[in-house]
Amino acid sequence: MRFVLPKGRLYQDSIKVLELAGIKVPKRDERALIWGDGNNEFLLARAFDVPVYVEHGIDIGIAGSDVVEERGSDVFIPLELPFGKCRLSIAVPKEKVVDPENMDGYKIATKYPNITKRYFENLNIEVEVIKLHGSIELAPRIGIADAIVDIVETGNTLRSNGLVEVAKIMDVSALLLVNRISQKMFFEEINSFITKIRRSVYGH
Amino acid sequence: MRFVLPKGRLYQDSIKVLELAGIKVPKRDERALIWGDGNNEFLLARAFDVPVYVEHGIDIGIAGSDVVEERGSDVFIPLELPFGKCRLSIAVPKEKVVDPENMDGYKIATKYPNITKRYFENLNIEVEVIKLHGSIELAPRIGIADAIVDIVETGNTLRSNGLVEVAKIMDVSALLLVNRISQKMFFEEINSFITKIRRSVYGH
Amino acid sequence: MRFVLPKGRLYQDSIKVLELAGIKVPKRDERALIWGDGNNEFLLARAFDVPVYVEHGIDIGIAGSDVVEERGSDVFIPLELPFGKCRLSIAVPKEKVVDPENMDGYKIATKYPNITKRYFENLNIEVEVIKLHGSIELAPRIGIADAIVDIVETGNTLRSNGLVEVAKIMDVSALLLVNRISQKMFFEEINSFITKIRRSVYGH
Amino acid sequence: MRFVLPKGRLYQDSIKVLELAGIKVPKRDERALIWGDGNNEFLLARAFDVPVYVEHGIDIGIAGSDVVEERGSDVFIPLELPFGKCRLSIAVPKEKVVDPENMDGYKIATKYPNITKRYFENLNIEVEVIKLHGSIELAPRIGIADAIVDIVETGNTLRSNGLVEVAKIMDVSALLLVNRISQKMFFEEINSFITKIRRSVYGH
Amino acid sequence: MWAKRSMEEYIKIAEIANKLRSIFQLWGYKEVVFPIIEEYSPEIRKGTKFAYNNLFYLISPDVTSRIIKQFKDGNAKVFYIAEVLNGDVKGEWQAGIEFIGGKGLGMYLEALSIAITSLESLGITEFYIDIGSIEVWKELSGEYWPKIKEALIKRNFEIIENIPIPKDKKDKMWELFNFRGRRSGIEKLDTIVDSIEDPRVFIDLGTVRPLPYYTDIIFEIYSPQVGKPIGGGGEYEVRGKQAIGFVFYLNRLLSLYRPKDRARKVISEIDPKKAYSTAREMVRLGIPVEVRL
Amino acid sequence: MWAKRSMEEYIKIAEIANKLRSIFQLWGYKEVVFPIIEEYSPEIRKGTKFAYNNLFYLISPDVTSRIIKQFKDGNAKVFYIAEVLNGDVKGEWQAGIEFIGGKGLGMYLEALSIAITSLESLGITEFYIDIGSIEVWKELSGEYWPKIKEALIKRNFEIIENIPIPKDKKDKMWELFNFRGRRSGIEKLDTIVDSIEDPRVFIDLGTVRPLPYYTDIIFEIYSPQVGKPIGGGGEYEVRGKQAIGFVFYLNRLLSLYRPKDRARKVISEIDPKKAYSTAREMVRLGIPVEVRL
Amino acid sequence: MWAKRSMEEYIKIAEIANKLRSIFQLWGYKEVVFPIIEEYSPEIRKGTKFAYNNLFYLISPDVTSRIIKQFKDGNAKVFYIAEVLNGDVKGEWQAGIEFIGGKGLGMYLEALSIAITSLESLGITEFYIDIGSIEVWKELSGEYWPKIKEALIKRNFEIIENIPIPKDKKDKMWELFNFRGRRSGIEKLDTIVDSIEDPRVFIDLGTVRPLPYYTDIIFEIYSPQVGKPIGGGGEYEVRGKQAIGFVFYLNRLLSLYRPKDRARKVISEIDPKKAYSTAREMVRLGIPVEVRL
Amino acid sequence: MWAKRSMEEYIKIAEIANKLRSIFQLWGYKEVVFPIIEEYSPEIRKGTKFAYNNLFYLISPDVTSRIIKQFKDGNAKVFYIAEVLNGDVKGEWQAGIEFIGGKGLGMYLEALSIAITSLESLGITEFYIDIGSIEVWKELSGEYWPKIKEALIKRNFEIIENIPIPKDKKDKMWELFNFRGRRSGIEKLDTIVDSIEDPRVFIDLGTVRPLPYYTDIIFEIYSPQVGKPIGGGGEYEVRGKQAIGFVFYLNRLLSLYRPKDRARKVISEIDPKKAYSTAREMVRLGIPVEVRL
Repeated sequence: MRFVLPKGRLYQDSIKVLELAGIKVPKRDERALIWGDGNNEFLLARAFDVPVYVEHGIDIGIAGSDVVEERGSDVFIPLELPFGKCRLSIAVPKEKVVDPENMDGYKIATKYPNITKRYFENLNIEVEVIKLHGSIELAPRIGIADAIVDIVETGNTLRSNGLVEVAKIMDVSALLLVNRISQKMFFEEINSFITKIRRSVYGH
Repeated sequence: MRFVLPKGRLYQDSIKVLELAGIKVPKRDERALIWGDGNNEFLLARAFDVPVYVEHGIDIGIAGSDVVEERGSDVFIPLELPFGKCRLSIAVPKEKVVDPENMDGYKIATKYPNITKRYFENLNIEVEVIKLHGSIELAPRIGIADAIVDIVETGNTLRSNGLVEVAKIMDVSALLLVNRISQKMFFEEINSFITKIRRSVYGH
Repeated sequence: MRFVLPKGRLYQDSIKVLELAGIKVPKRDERALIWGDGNNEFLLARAFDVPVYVEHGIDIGIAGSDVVEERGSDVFIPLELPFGKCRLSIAVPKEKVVDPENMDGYKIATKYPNITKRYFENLNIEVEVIKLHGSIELAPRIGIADAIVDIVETGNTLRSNGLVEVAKIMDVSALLLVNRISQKMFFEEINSFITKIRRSVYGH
Repeated sequence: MRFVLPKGRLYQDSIKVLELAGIKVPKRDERALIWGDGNNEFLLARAFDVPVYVEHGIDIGIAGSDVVEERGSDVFIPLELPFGKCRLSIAVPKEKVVDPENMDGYKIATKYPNITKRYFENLNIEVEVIKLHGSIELAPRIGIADAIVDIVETGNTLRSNGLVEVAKIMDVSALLLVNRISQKMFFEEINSFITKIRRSVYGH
Repeated sequence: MWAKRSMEEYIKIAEIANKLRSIFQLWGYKEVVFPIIEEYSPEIRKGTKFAYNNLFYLISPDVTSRIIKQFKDGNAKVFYIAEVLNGDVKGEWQAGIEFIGGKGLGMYLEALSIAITSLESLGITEFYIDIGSIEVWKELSGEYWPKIKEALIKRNFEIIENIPIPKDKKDKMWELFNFRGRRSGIEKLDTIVDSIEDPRVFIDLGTVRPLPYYTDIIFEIYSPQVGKPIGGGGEYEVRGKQAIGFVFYLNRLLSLYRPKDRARKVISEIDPKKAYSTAREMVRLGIPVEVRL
Repeated sequence: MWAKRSMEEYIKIAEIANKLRSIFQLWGYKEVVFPIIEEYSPEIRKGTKFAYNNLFYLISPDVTSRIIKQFKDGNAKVFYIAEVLNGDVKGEWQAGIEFIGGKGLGMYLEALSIAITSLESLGITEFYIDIGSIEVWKELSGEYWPKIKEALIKRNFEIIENIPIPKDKKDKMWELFNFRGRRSGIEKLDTIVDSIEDPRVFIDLGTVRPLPYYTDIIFEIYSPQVGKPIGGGGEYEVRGKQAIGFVFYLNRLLSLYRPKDRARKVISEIDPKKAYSTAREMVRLGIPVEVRL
Repeated sequence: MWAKRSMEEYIKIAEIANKLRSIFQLWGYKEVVFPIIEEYSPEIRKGTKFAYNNLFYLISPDVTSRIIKQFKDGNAKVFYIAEVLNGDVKGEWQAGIEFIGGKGLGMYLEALSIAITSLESLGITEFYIDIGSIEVWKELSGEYWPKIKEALIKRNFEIIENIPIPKDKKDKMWELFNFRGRRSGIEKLDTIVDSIEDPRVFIDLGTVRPLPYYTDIIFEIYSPQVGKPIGGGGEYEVRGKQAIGFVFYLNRLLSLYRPKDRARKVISEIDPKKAYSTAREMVRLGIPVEVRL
Repeated sequence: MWAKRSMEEYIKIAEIANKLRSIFQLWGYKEVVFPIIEEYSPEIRKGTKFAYNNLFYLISPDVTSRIIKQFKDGNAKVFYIAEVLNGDVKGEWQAGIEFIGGKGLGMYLEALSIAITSLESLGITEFYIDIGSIEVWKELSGEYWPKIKEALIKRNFEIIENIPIPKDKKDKMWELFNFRGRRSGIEKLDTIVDSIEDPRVFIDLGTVRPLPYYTDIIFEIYSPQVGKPIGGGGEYEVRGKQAIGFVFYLNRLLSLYRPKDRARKVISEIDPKKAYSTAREMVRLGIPVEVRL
């Protein structure tokens, strides 16, 4: 079976969860992006790319629900995983707190342009979305955006950049992703794998 | 003045070039993304975000021409810089070499979806572009794409992934970017800065 | 004041009605289409043109309601007149009696293409309307149409052409037509004229 | 064979021409619209309806080229006939002579709305066409139109209504019309009939 | 000067529009400009249908209904000048006002006063305003209101004649249908005509056409020289507020418009620098200029 | 008062439009209003494509190209205020002037003077006008003009760097590309800046963008507070006549606009008849009124 | 069974289409299906104009011109069955073949043979095919060809009558115009008629209409029971290759079509499992089945 | 031979379409062809929106919903092959059947049998059909059905995890969500799988996606070589009648299709007349021919 794991904050927990399900993840050579033992193959990818990999043929992956929602991939999601909890929120400089309903004409910096556009379209509010790839929280401070949409875990990053959360867009959690055709073709293995994770994680 | 510098392969050369122009870049605390002395402020950003920062108000930035083209930002570009040379190319697995004209129906993985779409539209060839954020070169190997569009420097990355270049889309170089309004408002400083770089770099 | 009177079956009755209202219609020279005394001017026109004349500036006219409906002119219609009674109907050869609902694909000959199209559009039935200028009742007999839409008075014309009425589209009567602006500009005269006709015709 | 002949100014000449071709037209009872001998059947129709009858199945008809053009029927026209010569022209009151190019915004009364619209569309001039069924020449005099498009033979009618011709739209002549399918199905008879007319009329 | 004569018309329409704009502003109305294309919505009237990117839109629909859709509360005095399309590629230039949240007689007088001063500003003095009332007809009609409304819309008494109502009622209707004058016995209408004190304002109960959204007072503005109304309006309701509005049809005003030119200061200085410096000063003071070098 | 905040914006845009309209009129320009929908023609720029009744049309295309298409001879001073669409359902409000048939320096000064007084009338004083020249570049470029034009349009000197031209020419170009000031040594430009005598007008040869239809002088108007130009224009040719035009982008002026209100006479009479009769008199005299019953 | 009678027509058109499809396939032609919407291009005929996302498109345009546009080299035998729109929302069902790269007589015979066997397969035997020639006319016409083509298109000899050509030429033309028969003296036409040996094929020089893209041989297929042609075609050229094609108008074939049903094996087994297992077997063998449980 | 490679694809799609057409006909289904453009109506799904002559239309919408709209009574076995658009200018080729008025098990077996024999006729044997049931989920869900339906549509159990339902119910759901096999304990499903007796048919309760119009049994057809379903369908209701339908996506079948050619009789006669006379005879007998002169 082929697994794709996300770089970054979910990586360690992802490996732990696989091992709970009896999948031995062999040690990765530094710099290796693909590694494996005879049985399974592992792939290390950007968190944002994981759902795309699974949709296009990698059997199993782990990614945050923020990323799954943003990329809109057609994958099978049998399980929420008990880590990577946070939320996707709108934040503004603390001196200029304003409701999303009153953000008409705002510039909003984010890594999540699709989710952000959809959110404001539903509110019938026109905003300009500025897609950035990192350090979103700096955008208002250096004056290139009025607000941001980003992941909030502890709120420390926001605070230290003088930002406050004004609205939550969605709760975020790590998810187990399964390729739709793989789920059918290797039903037994995949099902037993899922069941094991579930049991070890949820105790049932 | 405010400068935005790209993380990654262009960072060191960018600092060198600024210093040649007499801009003293103070030491950056690890983790600091914004730092400065009394005079100037510096910002460290993803390479892909630099043109966006400059377009939206940062006075000066340095970015690759690949990124400037991809993001299509309206900035003033007085100088090509003598580093960051490479090319943006199409590559395919070495067993399946094919001309771009015959890629009808291909899946193409890339960090540059805009450039890629434009390129194939001009050829009047329909392809499916899969936007990935990293490790593009793995995509054909693991079977989620037929070809890639990516930066090629030495060709080593391609080779070690069993890929060969089949067409060059554009030459890439680092560029100096200047915010259009800043160029007008602080014309003297910016012009003298540009001239200094040019002189030190090109000797005239 | 200027009056327009219809050639044909309504002419004599039209003159009578005017005279009842105290309008003396001077004798018309044979061939004269415009004649008058010092006071009033009279115009003789095709029945189908009368509403058009009144809409475009002739003060008063008399026409059948079939013609007013067909031409859709914006005129003031203070009175129905007690002559010219008949009906506008659909007729088919007596050997092929069929409801209008089942005339899908029929060719229909008529002098009234607008009314006919509107009628069948309301039924959501597609027909081909063949506009003829006269002798409509011959069209099915000589095979250029499947049905006709025409004026029916006694039914003799239909019968002698082997046709039977299958649906009435509207009742028809002569109408008094007044130009909208004239009605306002010469309100007194026109109102007294209308009142006189009404009184003499309806006794109140 | 079935013939359709036009009421009015072309009727007598039409009969003459048929007889020249050896077609005996039996005497018509007054009021009869369809009459015949054993061989042929004759139909008397409004001039404007003749091409429609021929298109929809009557074998042979005679009509003016003005009418054929106006109704745009798909018929076979083997011969121009040597009578019914006149022209279709634009006329205006003699005090207000103006070129068609300068009739922007004009109201134009006519029996030929299709030809009139097409003519002014080709000139790229916008006019309002008022369709009347008769006595077109009166329209400018009584003020419901600025100009007319009508048949001109001697020009007397125009003159006596104070109008002058300002442009000729087309030359008009009587035409022989043949149903397209009849021409094929009864080729021998029809061809010999046409040839006879041609010979007697043109002497060859 | 221009390839097509229509250009001169476009310039003249702009001139008329600007005269009306001035008058509307003097009366304290604020202009509102709407986007040309609006997402399709059944409550917006007119407009030419248009599909874009798999959504339905309307191109330049009726402005009154767009204002009504946007109105929330308070009161508003707005005006608009726009080409309104109605299912075609060619539209009709309209200039109209909407006064939402007024009350009683004053509201009617304001609308009529604006209409009168507007036309006068265009040099048009030979016009008439005919006022009608929907309520009067509605009361008299009872259950037959739909049929009778149709008769009023078609201005066709034949339709009323054929309704099975008592003769005396029909007679009363006939009287109304043919009434035009300055004293109708209907107090509301008489007071309006009396208060506006303009010999060009009449009561006309039979030819003033009720439109679906009007609630009572309606009026038509016309000129004997133009066969069709040059404007019209009426009373309606928005979110519980009384409102009145009217519209002028600019294309129809074209032939009636009598322009007067305003003098323009001509600067004929040899030195362009000086000439334009003087010109700028004068424009700043609101003086029309023309520089002739 | 309104359901969507955009309504307030629409009213404010109309206000800005009216201020500009006044200035354009003071300078002797006549407004022209075009139909919203125009038959498709390749010489008309922008507009949103639209098919109707099996013909191709453009919805609200660029106005300058429509004026040019209509121009025949003589000379013309016209202006327009319109929402211009560019392939989308949402457009951009533009107010622009076109002066066809002028000559030399006066023409440039007139356009710049109108621009300056226009912005001032909106309460905007912190703005800059940068002037460039296409001819200067064209002369220097020779056969490489297409490539160099591309560089200027993208404001990207890298493109020039990669053209095989002599080093000294490239140096000269680099100098031009980075020049901004008030004396360029190019006589035509220097005279303009000198004559307009406004400290906000500069020569800028590298960032002012040439558009395909401009022939020489081009200019951009911007404000440090708005990241994008608030207007711009240039010189062009129509049927052998020299012409100049420019446009303001009203949506971008919104945040800079500082309105000043004009006093309004309040009539608070108890009798509506008297009140409106007085109000009509005042409007006839051009005095803004408000009736409060 | 269906809410609108048109559904039965849609089913019948599909039936006719399938009969024609079989014949075309028997003759070795391959079907091609085109996308419904095609980017606008002036060389594609017909289609209903459509704007999407600021580009111009055609909805279901003429298929022959689409095939020609795609043809590069070699030769091709293709057919199509499609609703073709022509500027309206309702189109016309067409079934046609194109044979590109054939040669001489065989090409004409193949097209006519396909047409004849096609109609016969629909149970239609009372039809005629009239063949004309453009070359014959062109040669005779000389410089007057455009005018004479117009006359042929309108089938109106009056137009020829008014051209200033010698009387004997006019007489010759008149003869051609009125010729219909089986031996014309024009060798090419006579050989075709002779070789096809079908009493329903004629030469008709006056009523067969030349279309702009046809180069010489043209033909019309009609039935005395339908007032308009039921099909037609002709010879043309693509990238230097000779080609021929024709089309049937399915809506016009509707009234002439005489269907014959094919027997169907009925499986009436109580056990559904067995029934459907048998049915599947039979379908695999190509036997029409119906399961009645 | 063709300028663009897509032409070869169009020919191959037609070939696939014709193979499916044959199978559908063998099963007794009648083809229906719909007009490309249909007046807009909210009950018609998909299609690309289009405005014409101030009316709203849909270009090539979903066929099932068009059939349903037309169905009145009785029962119907129809099929269609069409490019279906979905808000874009490019659509998807679909071939589908609708069986209205069937009953019980036979209906399911018929649909599955047609699907199986269809794919086999294309040379595709490596495919799977997964069957699901909406009823099973609906019953278990109670008031949470909308939320749970969303979870099934997104195939995302996380959504279910976050609903406040008892743990045992959630466990049961989890079991269903992850069930795939041939015996589910749900009688209806087990009987179908048992009766169809094909090793490629499975029960899958978690990944088969419910669509709004399906009432119970739904199925997806896929191949391990194609990442997306190659077809699918389900049970629905029309005017009180039980119905079932499914669709194949022809573009996705392209890469799986294994064509087999049928032999063609070649006629190589020197005399064209004789050759074509023989060819016509053979076509009349249903024998594929090719004339080589």
